[in-house]
Amino acid sequence: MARLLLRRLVTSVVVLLGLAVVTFLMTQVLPGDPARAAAGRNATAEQVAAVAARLGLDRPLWDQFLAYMGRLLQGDLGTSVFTQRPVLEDVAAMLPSSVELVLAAMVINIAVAVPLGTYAAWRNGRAADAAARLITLLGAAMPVFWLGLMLQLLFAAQLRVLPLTGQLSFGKQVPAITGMTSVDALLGGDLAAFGDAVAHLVLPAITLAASFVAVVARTVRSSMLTALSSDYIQLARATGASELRVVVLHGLRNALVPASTILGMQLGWMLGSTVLVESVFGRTGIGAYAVTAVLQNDLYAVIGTVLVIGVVFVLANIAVDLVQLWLNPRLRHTGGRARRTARTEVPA
Amino acid sequence: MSATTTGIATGVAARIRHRVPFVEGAALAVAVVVVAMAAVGPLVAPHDPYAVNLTDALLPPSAEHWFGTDANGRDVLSRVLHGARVTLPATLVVIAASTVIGVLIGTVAALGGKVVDEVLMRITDIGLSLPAIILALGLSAALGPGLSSAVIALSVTWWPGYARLARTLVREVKDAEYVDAARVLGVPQGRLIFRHILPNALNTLYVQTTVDVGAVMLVISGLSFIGVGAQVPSAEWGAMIAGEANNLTNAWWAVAFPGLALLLTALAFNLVGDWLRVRNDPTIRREAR
Amino acid sequence: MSTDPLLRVRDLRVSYPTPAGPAQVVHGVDLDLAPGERVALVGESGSGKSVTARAVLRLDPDARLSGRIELEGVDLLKLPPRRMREIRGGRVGLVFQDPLASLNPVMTIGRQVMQPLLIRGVPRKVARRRAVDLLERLGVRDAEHRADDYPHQFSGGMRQRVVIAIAVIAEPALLIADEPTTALDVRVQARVLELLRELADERGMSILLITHDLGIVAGFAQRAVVMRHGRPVETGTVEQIYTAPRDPYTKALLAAVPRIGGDVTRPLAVIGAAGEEKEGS
Amino acid sequence: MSEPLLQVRDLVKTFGGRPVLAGVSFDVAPGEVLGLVGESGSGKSTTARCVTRLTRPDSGQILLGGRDVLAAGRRELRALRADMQMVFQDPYASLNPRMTVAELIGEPLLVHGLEPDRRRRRERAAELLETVGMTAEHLDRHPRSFSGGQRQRISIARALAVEPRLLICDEPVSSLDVSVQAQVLNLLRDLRERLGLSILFIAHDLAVVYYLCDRVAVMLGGELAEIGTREQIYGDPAHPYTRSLLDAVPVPDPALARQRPSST
Repeated sequence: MARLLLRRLVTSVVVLLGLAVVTFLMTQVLPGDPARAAAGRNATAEQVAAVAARLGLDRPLWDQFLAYMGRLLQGDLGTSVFTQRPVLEDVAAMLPSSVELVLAAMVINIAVAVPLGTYAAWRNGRAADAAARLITLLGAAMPVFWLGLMLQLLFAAQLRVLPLTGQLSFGKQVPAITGMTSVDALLGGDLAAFGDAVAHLVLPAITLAASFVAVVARTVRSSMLTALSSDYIQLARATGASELRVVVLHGLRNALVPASTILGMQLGWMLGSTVLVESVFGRTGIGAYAVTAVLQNDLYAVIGTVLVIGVVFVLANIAVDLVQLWLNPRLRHTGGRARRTARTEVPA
Repeated sequence: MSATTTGIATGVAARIRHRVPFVEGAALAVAVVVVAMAAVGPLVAPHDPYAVNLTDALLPPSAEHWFGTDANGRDVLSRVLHGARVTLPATLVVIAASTVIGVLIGTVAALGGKVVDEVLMRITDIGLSLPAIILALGLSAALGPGLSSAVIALSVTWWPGYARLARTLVREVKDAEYVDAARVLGVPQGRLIFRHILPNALNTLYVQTTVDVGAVMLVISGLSFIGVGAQVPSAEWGAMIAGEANNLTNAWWAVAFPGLALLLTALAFNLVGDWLRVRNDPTIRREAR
Repeated sequence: MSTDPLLRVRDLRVSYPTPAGPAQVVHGVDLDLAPGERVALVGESGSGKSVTARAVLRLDPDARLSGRIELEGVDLLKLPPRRMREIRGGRVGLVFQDPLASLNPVMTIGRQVMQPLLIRGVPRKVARRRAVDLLERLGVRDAEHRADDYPHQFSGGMRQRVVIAIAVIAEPALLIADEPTTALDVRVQARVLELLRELADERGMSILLITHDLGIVAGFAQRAVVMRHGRPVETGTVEQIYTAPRDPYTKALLAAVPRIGGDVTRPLAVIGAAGEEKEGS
Repeated sequence: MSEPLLQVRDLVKTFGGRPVLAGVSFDVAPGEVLGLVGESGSGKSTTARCVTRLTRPDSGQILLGGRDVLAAGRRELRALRADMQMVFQDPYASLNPRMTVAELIGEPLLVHGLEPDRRRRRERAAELLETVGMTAEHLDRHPRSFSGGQRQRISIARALAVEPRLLICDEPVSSLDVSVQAQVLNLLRDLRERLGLSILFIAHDLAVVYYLCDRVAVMLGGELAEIGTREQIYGDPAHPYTRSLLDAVPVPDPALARQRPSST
């Protein structure tokens, strides 16, 4: 088991290193002058020169890379042009509300996809299976940004049931503890604000979750199909267990093992999709920050976002491995020698 | 929901057991319509998609303008028809490029030695460790906004998925008994790979590429929506939606129809892809027998 | 043996819906099984022997069954689902061929053996005790600790003993064993068959053995039914079947099996399309 | 006794630290059928894979007709492979699903340059089909349209295309029904007599081995427990393991079965 985690850690470090190289190359690929890009469009010639010197853009590539890595390790992601603050500070401020949105979307994703996939597998081949598959495919075909606008049009503008944009209604205050509005409201004991924050989360979370439900539902469905057609499920039925116990206790527990890998990967992808959701719903977050950064041609802010999302992705994968170890006992033993495997037959 | 989707739902309910021809039929029909739209669209378009006419700004759907007009008075239907010709080719370029790169790297990793495999797979891991849209965002920013840079950025970020898939498929077939049989027969390495291993390993890849068409299309239009993909005034669906978003409440049609076109197109490819997967998925086939 | 049989099967037919209309797989099987009796259903693949046996438990929702299956006087084909569930595991146990696939890989051995008791309301502590005792009885040493291990930590022979424990822990009157030892090595097979015989004698449990292996049937069963293409072609005591087979297919089958000490100079019997023995091709 | 066709000396192989073969040695004489029996994990299949160089042993020597198999370079290995062919256990996995029977049987002829002309290769394939009891009309069909028994016949025809002197069969009949198994065993017996073929026959079914093999090697835990003629091994086994195997073999005769000593 230890070997498994060690391998994951090594891979993670290599991946992060790779990310750093990729982002460094981005700074070199820039059309025109990288110093001007770092200094900002309307910076004066002196400012551009100063930035060029500071970033050592005149030195050979390898030295620049080492300098870049050095700054990176100290957490210096450069300064954002349009906020004039260190990128790391900006990202740290923006990340929590995006994480809040992603977690809300993940709850919806699991709550919809897992039952849908299970149901489709259980009614395999029948009309219900085809209908369930159709719903997931519809979700996967939904353009995230367009869905957001449509939901806003329907629920917020016309039905006025849910707030149109933002994290919190005008005039409401929430103590800044974690940076996640709903969590802070809860910690602050302000239930009204918590309700309000959740109301602001509903539409964006649905929008974000829609395109991910299909992949999870399909994974749960196919691994559930494999499980349901296996001998141990038939034998579980043969012991008189009820269909519910067979499908959930035996089927689902096995089906969740592959599904948990997909869910882990989706954490990162969802964080990526906040780019589309946060601007539509006028929410602050790393997605909105990245969009503004791109449009302002603020390269270091963009690279900062790319790196942070990469780190979150790697951490999510490590978390998935831990969940896998808990869900799948076989992994616990394949790492090292299986402790008490019966080496030879009981003498015949 | 549009007529076609409800039509599909009722058709589905009428079907029993595994064969669901109606759904597959509908999917195929929508896919064909969409591809036709891309090819013939501009010829059929009632109006010039780029003709600005401020007096006709934000007209609701009418006999004259089936999909109404946008803030600049342009005919939304014509722009939607033109949009297909922008989005589809860009998507197919991304799919083709990423498949070629991915399959090449995946196959070499599967057939090469342990070191080659480890190195290539770590590079793939880097690609996989970032959501495509974020890396594409970064690259687009570096390469400058525009559809071509979005296509390049997306191709670079999409191939790792195919590399991982190709490697798994090839590794499975590499150790199959009939490949061992061919080795014992004295079949040389080259023929072994191109006549025995690859044809069997990669024949299910097209299922994944078909499904991915929808996904890539959405990311490209997403990039355009943000402003780093196709630039205004291009009739690209994502850019169109972005351009009209602030008229959402008073001119819903200018935002709804381009999005609906995008949705139906992606749905069509998703349905065809899913139908191909069902046809290849042994568990389902066994159930159906 | 008491007069009325434990299991009476009359004119059992099984068909599956396919796009081209229902396909019948079993065409009218009659079978009696007295309490404590061991009967074998013998046949090659596709003979319908396994479908017939599993029809007793009505496990396959797609299968359409007709005829009568009386267990202790009750026709199982007419039972509502809830009553049928009580029969499964309670009155009829089941064992499959592949021990690795028969156990839930993510659940401990103990929990799986206890399950038939837990769902029948037996308190956890009692169920655990009975499970460990039964595993010990079936040859799983140190069962108290091994009960907390997972299936992948057991060898093929050990896993099959766990599957048998699951099938018999709720004291069924009939055990259906579908190719129980086909995936096991010959020595482990002999031991597992012996265990099944001992259990049947100790508990007065009947066993319906499904197999393609004519060798096993001779040493294990008292009566046998030879099946081909979904029909019983011959039924009789094991002595009759092996020493004085009446049906040409049974004769050809017996002549096609290589035997230790048999004549190695002549080709083995080859079975013609109609099931009779053809001269060596 | 003429010089043995196949000589295997001290084969050693470990997988991930676990010893699978711990010094296996035996010979196969021309025209002889040697049975290799043992329970799962005894190393019999690994031995077959080493002889055909599908797997590389850690150490040991393999001579085919006096030529060193393990030391052979690529070109020489192909020539050696023309002399020894293999039939696999799973009929549904040992034939390339995308090739027709004509292509499958024609491939060895093409690869070894025995018949460059396509039409004559097809005729030769038809002849080979006849030798295994099938007909030319099967040439243009794919493996999926054949039964298990027919597929094993196709594999045998394919192996015979290069006219090998040694045929290595790794459990060729264990996944077949009794009636089909009989046909394939008869075919192997017939080929051995007509073509003077030597066969290395790997199996776990002791009755099948008794029927087909002149000599039998009993493997236990990666080593040879015992090797001898059919009469010695079955009549008067020296090793206790061989005896316990024979005691456990089910006998298709109720009278005999009843008075057998029950296994401890």
